[in-house]
Amino acid sequence: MSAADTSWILTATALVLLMTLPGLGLFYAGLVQAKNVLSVLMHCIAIACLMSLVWVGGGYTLALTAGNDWIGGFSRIFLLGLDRDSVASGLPEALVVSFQMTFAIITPALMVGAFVERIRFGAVMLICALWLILVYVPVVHWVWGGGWLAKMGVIDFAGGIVVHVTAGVSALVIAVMLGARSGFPEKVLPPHAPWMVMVGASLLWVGWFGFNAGSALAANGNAAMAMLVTHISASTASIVWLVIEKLKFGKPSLVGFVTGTIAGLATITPASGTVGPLGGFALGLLGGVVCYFAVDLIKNRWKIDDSLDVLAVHGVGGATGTLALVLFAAPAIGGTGFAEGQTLLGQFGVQILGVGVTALWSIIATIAIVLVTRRLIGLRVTPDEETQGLDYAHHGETAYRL
Amino acid sequence: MSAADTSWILTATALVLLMTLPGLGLFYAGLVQAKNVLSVLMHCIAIACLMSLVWVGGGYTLALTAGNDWIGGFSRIFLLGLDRDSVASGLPEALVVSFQMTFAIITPALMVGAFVERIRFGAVMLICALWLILVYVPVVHWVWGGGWLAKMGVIDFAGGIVVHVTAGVSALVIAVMLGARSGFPEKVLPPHAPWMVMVGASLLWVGWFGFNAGSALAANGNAAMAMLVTHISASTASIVWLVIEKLKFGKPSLVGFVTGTIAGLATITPASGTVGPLGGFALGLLGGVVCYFAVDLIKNRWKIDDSLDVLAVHGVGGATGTLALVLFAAPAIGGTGFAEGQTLLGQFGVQILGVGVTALWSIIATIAIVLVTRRLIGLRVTPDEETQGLDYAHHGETAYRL
Amino acid sequence: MSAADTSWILTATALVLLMTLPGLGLFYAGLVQAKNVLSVLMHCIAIACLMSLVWVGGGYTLALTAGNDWIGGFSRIFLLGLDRDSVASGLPEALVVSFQMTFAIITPALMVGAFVERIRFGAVMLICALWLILVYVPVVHWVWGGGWLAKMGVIDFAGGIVVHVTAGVSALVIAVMLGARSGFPEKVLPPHAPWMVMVGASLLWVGWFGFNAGSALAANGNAAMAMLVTHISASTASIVWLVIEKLKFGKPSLVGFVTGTIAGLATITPASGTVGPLGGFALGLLGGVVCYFAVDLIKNRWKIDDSLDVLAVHGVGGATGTLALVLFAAPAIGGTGFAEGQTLLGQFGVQILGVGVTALWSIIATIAIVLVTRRLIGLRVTPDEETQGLDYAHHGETAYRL
Amino acid sequence: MKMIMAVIQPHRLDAVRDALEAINVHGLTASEVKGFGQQRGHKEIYRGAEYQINYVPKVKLEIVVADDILDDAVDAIQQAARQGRVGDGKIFVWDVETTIRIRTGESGEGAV
Amino acid sequence: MKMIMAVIQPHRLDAVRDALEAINVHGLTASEVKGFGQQRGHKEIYRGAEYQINYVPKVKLEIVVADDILDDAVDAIQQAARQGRVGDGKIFVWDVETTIRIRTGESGEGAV
Amino acid sequence: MKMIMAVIQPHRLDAVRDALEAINVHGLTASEVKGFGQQRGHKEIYRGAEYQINYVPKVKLEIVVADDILDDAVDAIQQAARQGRVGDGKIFVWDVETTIRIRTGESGEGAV
Ligand SMILES: Nc1ncnc2c1ncn2[C@@H]1O[C@H](COP(=O)(O)OP(=O)(O)O)[C@@H](O)[C@H]1O
Ligand SMILES: Nc1ncnc2c1ncn2[C@@H]1O[C@H](COP(=O)(O)OP(=O)(O)O)[C@@H](O)[C@H]1O
Ligand SMILES: Nc1ncnc2c1ncn2[C@@H]1O[C@H](COP(=O)(O)OP(=O)(O)O)[C@@H](O)[C@H]1O
Repeated sequence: MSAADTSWILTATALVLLMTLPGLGLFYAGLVQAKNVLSVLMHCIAIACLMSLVWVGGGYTLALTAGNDWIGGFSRIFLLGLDRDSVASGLPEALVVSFQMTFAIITPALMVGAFVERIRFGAVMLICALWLILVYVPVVHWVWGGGWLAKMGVIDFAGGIVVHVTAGVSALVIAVMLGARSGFPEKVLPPHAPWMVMVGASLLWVGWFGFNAGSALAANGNAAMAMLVTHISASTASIVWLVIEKLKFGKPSLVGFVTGTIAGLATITPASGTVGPLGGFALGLLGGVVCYFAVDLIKNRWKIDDSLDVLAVHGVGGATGTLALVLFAAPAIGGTGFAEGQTLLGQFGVQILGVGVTALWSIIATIAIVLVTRRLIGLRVTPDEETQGLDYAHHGETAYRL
Repeated sequence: MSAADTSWILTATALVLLMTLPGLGLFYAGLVQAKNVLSVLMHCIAIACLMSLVWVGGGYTLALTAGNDWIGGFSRIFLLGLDRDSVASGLPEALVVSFQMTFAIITPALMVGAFVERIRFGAVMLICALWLILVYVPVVHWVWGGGWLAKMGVIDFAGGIVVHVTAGVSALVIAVMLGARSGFPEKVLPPHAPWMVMVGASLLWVGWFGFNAGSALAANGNAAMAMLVTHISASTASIVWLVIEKLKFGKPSLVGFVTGTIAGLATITPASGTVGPLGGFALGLLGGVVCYFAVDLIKNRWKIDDSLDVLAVHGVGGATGTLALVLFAAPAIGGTGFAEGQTLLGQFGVQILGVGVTALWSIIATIAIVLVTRRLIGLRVTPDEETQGLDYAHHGETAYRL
Repeated sequence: MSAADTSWILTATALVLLMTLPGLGLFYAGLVQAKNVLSVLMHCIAIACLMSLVWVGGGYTLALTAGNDWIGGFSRIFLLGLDRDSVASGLPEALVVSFQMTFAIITPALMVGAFVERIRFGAVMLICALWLILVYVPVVHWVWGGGWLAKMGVIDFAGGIVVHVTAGVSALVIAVMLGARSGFPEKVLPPHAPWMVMVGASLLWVGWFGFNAGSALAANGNAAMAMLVTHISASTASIVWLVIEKLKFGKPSLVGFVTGTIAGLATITPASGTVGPLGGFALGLLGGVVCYFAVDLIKNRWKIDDSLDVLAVHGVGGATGTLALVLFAAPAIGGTGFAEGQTLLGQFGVQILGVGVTALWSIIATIAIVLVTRRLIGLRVTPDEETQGLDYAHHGETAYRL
Repeated sequence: MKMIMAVIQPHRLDAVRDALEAINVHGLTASEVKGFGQQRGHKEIYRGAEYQINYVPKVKLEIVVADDILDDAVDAIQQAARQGRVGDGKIFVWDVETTIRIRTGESGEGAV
Repeated sequence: MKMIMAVIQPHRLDAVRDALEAINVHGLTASEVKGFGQQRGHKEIYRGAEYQINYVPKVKLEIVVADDILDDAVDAIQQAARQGRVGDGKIFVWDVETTIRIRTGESGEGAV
Repeated sequence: MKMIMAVIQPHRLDAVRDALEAINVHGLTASEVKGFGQQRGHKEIYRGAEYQINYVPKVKLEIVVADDILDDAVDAIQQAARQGRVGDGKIFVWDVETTIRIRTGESGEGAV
């Protein structure tokens, strides 16, 4: 067990928690109307707490302890037997539990963007708890827990498949089943606080260093390169959005800019342990462009109210990175090469399979979860509550009293 | 001296500073009226600066260098003789000074919640400076500096007694002696920015990882477990508040939720080096419930204007954790057991003694400090200044100019 | 290569990024009018992204790889050849690139304060890109890359010359050439959100731990002492502003207080690897006083619209620290002494030379850059756009929709 | 000319504007106000303590119209703003002597 | 009917409302305004530079009442708002022709 | 006495105040309002989606003056507020019956 690696992963854990609390919270809260700010923040923090309990209760053991190809075992149910001397992956096992817990928090929290301003709070809680166990935990096991995708040599360093594809695809399913916000798309109001969106994006960026570089589970050159390519991709994708908006509308916006940032971060995530600086740049470029047009396609053309563009930015970004990383893995350009014995085409096949099966499973399971939730709790608030705003209607509070 | 441990404690120091600046600042500022926002932030940051100087001037040496059972020595007065090679607790001594300094900052800053919206700024400064030397520093020595409580084997990993009991009890004393805000309780206005309260709570949570896991003074399994149980307790207590509010009022609020978070964090603090995951959960449960009813008791029933519930959330939480930890220290459930040779009852006795004597000393010393301050500076602003708001009346500024 | 040091510098990199995003952004955004908030945030984050690309493209190699006395070489152009095994300064080279990149981000971002509320966005981008290559990169090479100042034994631990003098002096040049905001000084409006200024300052402070203590490039006593003296200086300078404002105006303000904080941080920056606690205190005292009167001189007397006082706070602070550190370097008071073989006077001469030549070069190069930019893009927005506010005029957005 | 001052529910603003446009009333000035009336405010609970929020957010419209379209305008507002619930609001009308368009200096009904 | 427009100190709002309730005036509309008058604004100092804030925050009340209670209402407001200091505010009164309750469409004094 | 209600561009407020001071009108009440008129709002684009912002931020002034200075006051406002562009605003005038100074209780033109 390395104290130096422990030191870095302790820090990384704090950084990933910072991504959700308050990073993602602010990012999303700034994008909604002033009357739904608290509701969005409540979603994020309540998800954080509930997912933590589900994770320590059963998620961790099912995801990351020895099991079969599809799911882990029960040896750490309720974290039984875990103490200060337990070791896993060369780190204190309590730290592995914690670090991975912060991933299990942010992944469902990403989905909040799909259903803001109209969903019942109880539905959020139930959907996310079921989703963690039925979607997130198995996919973690497949990819990171020694499951079937891991055995096939899928490359997903920090969660392109595990985090972004699962959350993005499921978010769209929920958005469709829940229905659009009243007045969508013509009468929906613009973001109430772009400044807050930027602050949230900044904290996400800083925290993402823990997310990606922490996924090395060590303080070494791999972590360092993951941090560097993460940064390069985020910078590049941001500037891509700037350029597109400048060309299309004449005025580059801050909200657009930081959406590019997040697109770049999501895209590099699966690749950050595999590519070098050039790959970081290329993936930022690609992710920026692809996500831009995905937003346009889903929201503005298909008219699906995935309100804060979870699929278009996270899902599409994560999938793009997962697939395109095979092009930039060559050691000649600073990459680490493929899984042992793999060719470019073979690796690409595995990556496609990983993305495809995960997306499919996410769709099926999420449909089931939403149907159950609709029956047990109901999904939508009443039209009056929607008009009034969820802050007061569901939480009895007002965000601003200036 | 371990570079790996140094690395983690450097980080932890930054995290604990983040708790006060801006974490606690935002948490408290969001809870007051818009006309007193800057005053609260000013309290937090001015306390941070002044306490730092008091700490390096004399606090550190009196608290943590060799002395007698009651107080430390003078060997490091003004940090004389401290250089880059000095070592303490297996770390650079300069780092120990800094890490502990961040505790000496946040502890008096916690008390701000008791006297917001009506106290004179000069009084805050004087009270806190005296309080640091007369209350905080001795108690640190008793518990962490080899003093009498340490010798008795008291368990207080990260400051249930040292931080939360001292600040909580003293806060109540100040609140009582200062008197309630005009119009309290009927005409007091609700929090002006619950969103800001949530952001502050989030930063407190993230920073608390440095507070509790940093208290291991090493990057090891103990730090990792401290982080994990801290997280579990915070999550659990938050959900406890959610459930109570849902049952009592039908609408779970964000402000309530994050108050639960802080209650859970305060409760686990003394226990975070001693209990395992189950203990984290149990203490979160207990702390959540106890603090909820403590708030109700002190503010709503006793009508004491401890405005932001410092005693009820911090003091009561810290005391609860300090006492209840004996129930969950068993190695069988991931705990570390008691101080050498202690039985459950014996340990409980020591814990009670620690809480009791500290509370008593805090009360006596704080009464004296407030009396002196009242005479030298005066405590309250004028009614006109209170109406006008402290931001303009005392700092000549306006928080929002939209 | 040390994993422990790597761990700390990974963290420090995240902390320095946090300084700009969102720290500096919020600090500056709170000081401008509500109609220019997004524009300021956009400047900060767009600079962050563009400078990152310039840095990895050519800045790093020209600044920090082997070259001549004046400029580095081309061995790492586009980071060619950099991979996970590359090592520099005992750390993964990718990490050195990243850590230094965060400095290359914040230094031009500091200049934003000089030209807010009236500059064209494109001009900001062009000026900063040219400036990074022509001013920042050479000076880094001179001082930290083995260039002529390094050879003379100049002491600039974390960037008094490299960061603060370059940015401060250049900021003034830009402010003068751009011209004042319309209505300056009589009709300029006060900061729109002092609370936001404080939050930004707090994040800057926390991040500055990474900046200064990270500059040790190791997790050791040197890093620890750098953190401690940084903290002491910040605390002291803050209180200096408090006292001055209390004496002059009767009401100490929050904006003033945190301006003192930043002054203290800038002043200690070059000295943080050289002085002990007493030096930290003395430099805080000195920096606080000098910067206070510098603000008054430049803005209120000379009537130069360096809008957010970049020269007065950063430039003057950094220069003061660079020069005054010679007085507090003695080992007897916890310092590390001078460069080998240097006397106090000799060292002072080198420091003056460093500050002077850097300032001169910054002036000349910045004048050229601004002239080029004026010709290519134009500097100022139209008076109508200035009235309307840059948020809508240039970015098509509104910061607050409450 | 007449001043019509209408206090309405904020979310009816768009509907009222549309209704006025439909009868060719193109100018109006709106502001956010706090209403006190039969519709009571609401309670908020923070940390177990109840806070009575006495006011209700409303939008106030001020519309100056020529005498001959007063009735149509009032009808349009009343119908568009109406939801049949307490708190729908009020319309007040009074006489205006002069109207001046700042840009041109012209006055009278043409300036409305 | 009469319109009473009163500009008062913000912190007197509750007192004025209570006074009006006491004489059975239950409806009013309040807004936050900036006052300019004999009461000067204040100065704020940021980083040594002085900023003159010219306006004073005030609350404006608009209350339509039946003619016969006008005097009582004006008295109630004046007494409740009064502190005897510059800046206490003003009351203006003018004639209102019609009042309509949006919910019911009823008009005249009954709608007030 | 007369009420002058003027809706102007926010950045002309200072000029208008100066112009009024110049003719010895020292009291006025200002508020932030949303204007709808010939001047259209603007579009904002977030993530490629267009949002039409219908209203234009304006400042509304309410100034009660004695009858004999009405014309001067209106002229002063009109000239100070005028930029010659659509959206410059409007001035409306009506009759005020009574004015009361809360501080002193005095009423009539002296109270203005
Ligand atoms: N006499 C009045 N003078 C001024 N404004 C009034 C008056 N009565 C009501 N209002 C305004 O109209 C709003 C709606 O009135 P309310 O009595 O709540 O419901 P309703 O109009 O359905 O009877 C109030 O919130 C207030 O702003
Ligand atoms: N002629 C006026 N027209 C409109 N509002 C006025 C007028 N005079 C005063 N006010 C309002 O009344 C407020 C109080 O007036 P001021 O002259 O400051 O004190 P006082 O009412 O005590 O004489 C002002 O801030 C302004 O909002
Ligand atoms: N009939 C009206 N009633 C009330 N306010 C009006 C009326 N017409 C215009 N306004 C106000 O005056 C402002 C300016 O009017 P607008 O038609 O845009 O330009 P202009 O005054 O130059 O013709 C509007 O934004 C609105 O606030």
